[in-house]
Amino acid sequence: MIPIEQYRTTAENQWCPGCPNFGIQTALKRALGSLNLAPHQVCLVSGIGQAAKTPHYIAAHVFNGLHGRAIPAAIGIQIANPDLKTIVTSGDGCIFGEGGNHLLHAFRRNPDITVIVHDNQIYALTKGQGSPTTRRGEKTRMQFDGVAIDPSQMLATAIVHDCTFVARGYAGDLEGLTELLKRAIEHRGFSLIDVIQPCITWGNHPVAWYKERATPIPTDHDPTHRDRAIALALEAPDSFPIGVLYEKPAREVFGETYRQKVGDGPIFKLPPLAPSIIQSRLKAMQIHPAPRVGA
Amino acid sequence: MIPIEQYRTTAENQWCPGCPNFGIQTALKRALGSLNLAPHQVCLVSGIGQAAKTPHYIAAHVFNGLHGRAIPAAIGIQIANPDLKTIVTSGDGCIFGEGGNHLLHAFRRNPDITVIVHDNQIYALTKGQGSPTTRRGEKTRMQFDGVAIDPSQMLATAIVHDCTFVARGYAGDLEGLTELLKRAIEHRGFSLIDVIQPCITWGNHPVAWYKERATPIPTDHDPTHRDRAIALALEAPDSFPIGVLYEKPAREVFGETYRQKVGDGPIFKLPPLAPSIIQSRLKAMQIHPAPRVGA
Amino acid sequence: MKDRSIFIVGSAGEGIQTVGDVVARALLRSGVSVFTSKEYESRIRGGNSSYRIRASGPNAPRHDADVILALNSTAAAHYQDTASSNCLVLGELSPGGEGIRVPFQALAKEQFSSLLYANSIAAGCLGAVLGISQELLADTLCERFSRLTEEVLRLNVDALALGYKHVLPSLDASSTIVLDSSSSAHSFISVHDAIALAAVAAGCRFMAAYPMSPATGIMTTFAKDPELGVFVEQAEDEIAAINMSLAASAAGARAMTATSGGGFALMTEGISLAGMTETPLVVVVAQRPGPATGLPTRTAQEDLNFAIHGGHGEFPRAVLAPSDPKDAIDAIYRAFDWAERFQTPVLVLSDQFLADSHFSVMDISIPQTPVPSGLADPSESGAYQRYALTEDGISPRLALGQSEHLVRIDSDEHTEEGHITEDLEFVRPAMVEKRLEKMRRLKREIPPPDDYRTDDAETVLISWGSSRGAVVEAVDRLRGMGQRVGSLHFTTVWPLPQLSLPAEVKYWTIEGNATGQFARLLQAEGDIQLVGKIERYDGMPIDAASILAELAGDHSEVDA
Amino acid sequence: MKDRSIFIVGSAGEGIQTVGDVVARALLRSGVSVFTSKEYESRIRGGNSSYRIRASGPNAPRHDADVILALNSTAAAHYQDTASSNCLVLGELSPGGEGIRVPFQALAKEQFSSLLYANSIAAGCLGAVLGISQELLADTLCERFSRLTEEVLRLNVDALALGYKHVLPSLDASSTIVLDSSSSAHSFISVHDAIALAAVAAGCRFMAAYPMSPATGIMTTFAKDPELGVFVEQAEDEIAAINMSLAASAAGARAMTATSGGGFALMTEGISLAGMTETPLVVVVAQRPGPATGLPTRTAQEDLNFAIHGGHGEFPRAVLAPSDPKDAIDAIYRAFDWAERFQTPVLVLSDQFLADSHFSVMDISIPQTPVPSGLADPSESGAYQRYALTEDGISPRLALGQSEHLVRIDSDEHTEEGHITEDLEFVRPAMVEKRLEKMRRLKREIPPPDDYRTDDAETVLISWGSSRGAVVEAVDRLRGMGQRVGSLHFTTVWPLPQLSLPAEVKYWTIEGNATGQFARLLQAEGDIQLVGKIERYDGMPIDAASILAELAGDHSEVDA
Ligand SMILES: Cc1ncc(C[n+]2csc(CCOP(=O)(O)OP(=O)(O)O)c2C)c(N)n1
Ligand SMILES: Cc1ncc(C[n+]2csc(CCOP(=O)(O)OP(=O)(O)O)c2C)c(N)n1
Ligand code: SF4
Ligand code: SF4
Ligand SMILES: [Mg+2]
Ligand SMILES: [Mg+2]
Repeated sequence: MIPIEQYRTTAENQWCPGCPNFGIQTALKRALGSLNLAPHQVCLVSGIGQAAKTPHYIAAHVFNGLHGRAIPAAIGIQIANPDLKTIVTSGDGCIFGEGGNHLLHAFRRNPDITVIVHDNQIYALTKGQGSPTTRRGEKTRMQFDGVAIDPSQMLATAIVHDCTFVARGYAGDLEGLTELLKRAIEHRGFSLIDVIQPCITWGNHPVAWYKERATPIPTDHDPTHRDRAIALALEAPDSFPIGVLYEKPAREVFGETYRQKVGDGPIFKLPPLAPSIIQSRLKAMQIHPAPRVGA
Repeated sequence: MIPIEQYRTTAENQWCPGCPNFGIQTALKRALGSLNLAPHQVCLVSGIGQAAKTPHYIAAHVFNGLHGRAIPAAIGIQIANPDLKTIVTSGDGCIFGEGGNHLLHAFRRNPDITVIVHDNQIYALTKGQGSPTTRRGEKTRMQFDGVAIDPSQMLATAIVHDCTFVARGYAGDLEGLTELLKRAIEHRGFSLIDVIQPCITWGNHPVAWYKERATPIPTDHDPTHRDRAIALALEAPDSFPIGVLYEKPAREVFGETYRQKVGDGPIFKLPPLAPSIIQSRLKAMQIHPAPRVGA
Repeated sequence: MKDRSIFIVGSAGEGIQTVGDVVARALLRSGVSVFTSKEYESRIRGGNSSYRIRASGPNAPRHDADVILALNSTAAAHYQDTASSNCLVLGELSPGGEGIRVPFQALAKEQFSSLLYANSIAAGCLGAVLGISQELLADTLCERFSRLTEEVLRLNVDALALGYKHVLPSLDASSTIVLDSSSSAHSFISVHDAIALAAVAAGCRFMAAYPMSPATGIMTTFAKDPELGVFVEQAEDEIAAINMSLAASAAGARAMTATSGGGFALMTEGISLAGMTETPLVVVVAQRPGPATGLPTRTAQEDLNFAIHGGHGEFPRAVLAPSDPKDAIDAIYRAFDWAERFQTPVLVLSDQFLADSHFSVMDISIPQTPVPSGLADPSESGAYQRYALTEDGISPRLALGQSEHLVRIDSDEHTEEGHITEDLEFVRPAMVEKRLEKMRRLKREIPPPDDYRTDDAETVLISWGSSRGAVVEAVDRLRGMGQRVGSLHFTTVWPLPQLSLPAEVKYWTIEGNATGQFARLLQAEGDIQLVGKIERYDGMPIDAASILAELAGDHSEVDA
Repeated sequence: MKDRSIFIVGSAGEGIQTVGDVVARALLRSGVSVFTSKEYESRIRGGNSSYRIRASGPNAPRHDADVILALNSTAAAHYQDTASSNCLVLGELSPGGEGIRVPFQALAKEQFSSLLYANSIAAGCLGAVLGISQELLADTLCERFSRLTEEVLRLNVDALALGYKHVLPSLDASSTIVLDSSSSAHSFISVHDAIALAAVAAGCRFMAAYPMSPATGIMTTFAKDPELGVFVEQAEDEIAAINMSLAASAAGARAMTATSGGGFALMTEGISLAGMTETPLVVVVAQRPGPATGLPTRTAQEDLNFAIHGGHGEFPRAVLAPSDPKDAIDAIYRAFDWAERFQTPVLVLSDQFLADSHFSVMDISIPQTPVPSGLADPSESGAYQRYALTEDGISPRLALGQSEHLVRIDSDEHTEEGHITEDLEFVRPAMVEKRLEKMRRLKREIPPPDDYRTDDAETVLISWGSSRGAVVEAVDRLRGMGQRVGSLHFTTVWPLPQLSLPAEVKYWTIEGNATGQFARLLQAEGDIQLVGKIERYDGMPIDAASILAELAGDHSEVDA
């Protein structure tokens, strides 16, 4: 149990005062603390957006890359250094919008990373355009007559891809979210957790609206039941059942075969390749003239 | 009923002799013919790959763009000219791999286009790498020890996004495929049809293997039943239930609101904007000095 | 007195924009020309930001302030270094700071029981200092807040009066500012406003784009105003944006897209596609400092080379970099015209400074008719071939679905008909030459750079894009000091026109990057000896003072 | 006799590769040096393609053939224009074509009841013509087909013998070819083989890439040979590929990726990210003719400008363009070394010609030790700052997770610690200058171009990348004709070294594009007067004959 003060950084926070992102930040610190993950054992990865600033506010290794590209970056890091707990923490626009293809293919790979989506249903940093999770009909600072297309359903998509940990959290529920994050981080393999995070600046609804709709998943829900999990997932964006929607025992994670071959641990610690391997490949390309017999 | 000879083009076909792509090509010509869609009423759109050459072999307007980008191109065309029947015909790598994000967001928009995926479970044109639909474990010319990750499940993903026409066809079943294509093309809104198309050059299985597994969906299947449709979709890549998996009545298609406002038909036929509109906006920016009263 | 620089400083979300808008408009309504610009951090609330008004001066930025109105004391402290000598500071002063202290928040709370009125108090104070009549101020405020209830409006007018009255007694002759004014009407317009309106007037009907500062405003203008008749779609990413726009153009809808450097990077494959398919497409690249995410809300001129060379393979393109709203209208018309006629992508470079600045301009106008259509008459085509080889490289263009003629658009090297080809002997070289011939012809249409007071100039400042205002101001000031200085300004930055520059002149380049991209371009394209390069890369726009300092050999302003 | 050009022509999937490989290897085993190249269409079966063997000549392409072996008559007709005078054509002749007719397919069917043996018959024929012993041929064939059953192998050897015997009687003194040979061992290696092996030797451990011709082979080499220890992942797109590779590098795994122009377009945002985050990354860009999809299986040098300028914002980078396997090994070592030391992206330009050509080279070697690690010793860092400002611009680099020191990598403009900054006064300019200082230092390490016979040269041919072999051959041939010609060849194409070129010499540039990209680069960077530019853009590699023709004022070879 590491006290959360140890995750403090010197970066000046740039969020709006009172933003529920602070709740996610605290819950994540608490989850890391109670999992005894020291800052240097963790790598936080993000893209660009308000949510994507999170890694600057929690002491850990940081890879704050390009908008939409947090997931491939996290996969690269996890392969290069499997000893790190690699956690993506970025926005709904970043992960479901610009980065949608990477999420889709991450389901297939099952890398041992956790993806936390700060789902405020808006592009906040760019000042209030609709995001892939904005409800149809909601007015934004780009969709003035209301968003005219349906929201993405990436939790249901995760489930049909048999992603082994799919959950929804609520930024205002510190206790519950901390627990969910702990489970997601502990889960071996890919874990996706969509955290409903009301935006108090650009959002169309007061926090209370979200709070009302962020109700716990009934305790009798069987998280191995695909159809029910999908049905729960698809309740969004009208309501947000909170908890683990879908969970399956861990299966082979991405990169395992490689590690079995070359050795476990960070790649930079591997011994250099035996020069004989290269030399043998070069040699195989060498052709020695045979005595000529003549035509 | 237009005879299929009218869809002949002068382009030299570049497919391998005997490739099931020919079956898709014939079925599509037949479907167009029996829908009485003359060549100039149709726009075929593709990316890059073997399948993506299809538009060159069927008389129609052609937009053969970039690898992975057929869907946004088709959407642009459909908006610019809603009178055209816009049909994407491209490969599994193109649409599910490089272009995955566009498919994902096309579900949300529900544009009135048809997407035909030539699903040969391989990157054929680049000589045999695994595609997003290659079965786990299959050996390819890139995955020498077998593909180590799970296949994409884009039909199930379409269904959770409530895509209103989701079907699977088989390239070897000319009759059936023609019918499916007709239904897909006639469907108002986004229609997705994944056509199992054995690759006789790079594929890991003989055509017979596919044929065996490409069995019709039981006639009692209710295509409005989401869970059953998902279950059918997820049978792939072990077996390929053929037919309409999911179908819902048409709902608002992409661009409808715009057309209601500016007028129907191709945008290039719209009258030019009244200059007064621009002038009034300019005028609103003009500020006339008021008589000064002094401080 | 002339040329006053007024900074309204505060934190994001606090209301500098409101105060600034009311005051700037009131100034305009009192006949004073104003130029406003903004600088702010990449966040939604907090931090330090400023709204800058330059009154009765040129349309160019100043980095020092004659008046600072601070909405909070942190901002007052943050901006205190920008104060010119004799600067009047008012508002929430920094601890120990000098000036006229007006506790906006306390006053608002006291008098109106709500912090919401602090901004109107501030606007009143500033208006008084600037000698704007209280009536005019109140009027402008009511106009700007027309959506508010009458009751709330009245309270705001009271707050404004309170501010006005509060500050009056502290003003003496030296602190009151009298500004030049005239009775001519000005348009108060930004370059992005001008780009959006000109695009619509030029015939633009389609824009798919992905939000990215500082380009987003163009799409927002279209989305907010459906009467403009532009189909706008927020794409899932920049790749979708350019492919949708390009294909819509191929199907006959005049199209554009807009983005910033990082989004443009993702679009470069599409730029190349426009080149290969010979599809007209206008792409606005609103620059900000890079690399990568860089400084999202700041300004730069760093993407010149990338705009010129972004995209694989070789194909014709033009790159235009307007400097002000009038120039932007011209550039956008030219961009759509070239795109239509040469059937190729045309890029328009702007930047955050241009996006967020409002210019006072007289006699601005936008042509009443769209750019002529580049579409051919289908009845004239016999057997139609989209890529028919012609002498000038330009094939009659039909849109997809325009007529019964089948149009085949292909990203591969293609035959005249638009089918994939492997003919290396005739077709490939012919198609390469066709595309390059278009570039040759385009090059003949490149206008010469803008000449300003170069006749007898011994020193010529060479600039491109957004820095024109600052450069012209620098020239004027140097002329005022008796120096023979002129400037050459480029709005078309690619291809460059044939230049024949007198050799005996001292040339300086001035640009918003650290590697002298335009300087290098000039050297590659022509014979020019530069005596120096002035480069600014701190995220702020180039201003006349820093040019003067650099020319005087004092590098402190620029390198700092 | 020396220098024979042999084309094995047929359609895709028909086996020219098998026939070519067997014959080329048998030649090598008989002591003859060979250079092979391939040209083929973008399809899997059918069309026309050739496997070209140049025996006992230089490692450079020839566009004419002294022997054409045709596997089918369409191909025979397609390639008949490539025949040199005295060319021997054999195999399935075109209707009315002259030569030695060998009905491979009919013979195979007749004698072996299977078309599968046609290729071995063809190999036998060609071997006989080239004077290779039948035994050696059979041996080579067995080696190459070691996976086949003994029975099938025996039948193939019989087929080869049949071909050999079949053609012997038709050969007279003039049609048999005697080739120079030596007893030294040659390595038979392609530039992409060399790139892959050198990368592994240099320490590369990670590659994510997306298949794209002509770059795919590099990834395939890693994937096929897990003992090389490279983690290989076929990404979902090029954007994922570069972001995975870059982040893996940031976490301490030496990484590279490879693609072609269109994929590189999608990677340019990531290139900029590598520049901003100061992450080592090697990116191979294997060029093909563009724009857009262009000619996927052909060659070009069209992406020079794009490689130099691709990516928004300003940051250090180097671009290397090797010309042959040895050069490639050097270039890859240099690329990884620079990437590690300057913590920035380094690009390596190759092309289809290099990817598909095998060179005979003697004494090729790859260093036994990897490029030194650029990672700092964590025990030396006090309070660690990833972007610490230092005199040389290079901050001690720790990998993510290397130690207890927290490493913060940020795409925004950042503080020394790696946090987002809005400090425009000090931090931003300092970070810009830090990055540019690295470029300045990198520039000091740029080696001069390769000088070949320039001492007394009146004419100097300037080339870069894959055209070196052809240029050297051209120089030698011109020297043979008594002309004083030399060449300057650039493997490092960005940044360019400081050049001081004698003014009285006549300079020509030679490159595989239509706009003279390198010529323009030279002009931007230095003072050089070119007398002419030789540009080839038909999708085929530059060869000596076309250079000679251009120099002689005969443009037919190049412009055709
Ligand atoms: C390639 C690219 N495109 C666009 C942007 C501009 N951009 C920055 S953040 C953002 C959206 C952020 O939305 P989200 O990910 O939901 O984060 P939030 O701000 O809502 O927390 C966009 C579009 C960018 N930085 N890079
Ligand atoms: C941006 C980009 N990346 C990669 C490629 C190379 N490429 C061409 S086709 C193809 C895969 C084709 O697979 P698929 O779409 O399944 O079509 P198939 O050939 O199997 O019919 C790839 C990777 C490309 N043309 N463009
Ligand atoms: S804009 Fe919204 S999401 Fe961003 S910090 Fe403010 S409240 Fe939070
Ligand atoms: S490679 Fe496969 S998919 Fe392509 S044409 Fe040949 S058989 Fe068909
Ligand atoms: Mg968001
Ligand atoms: Mg495929």
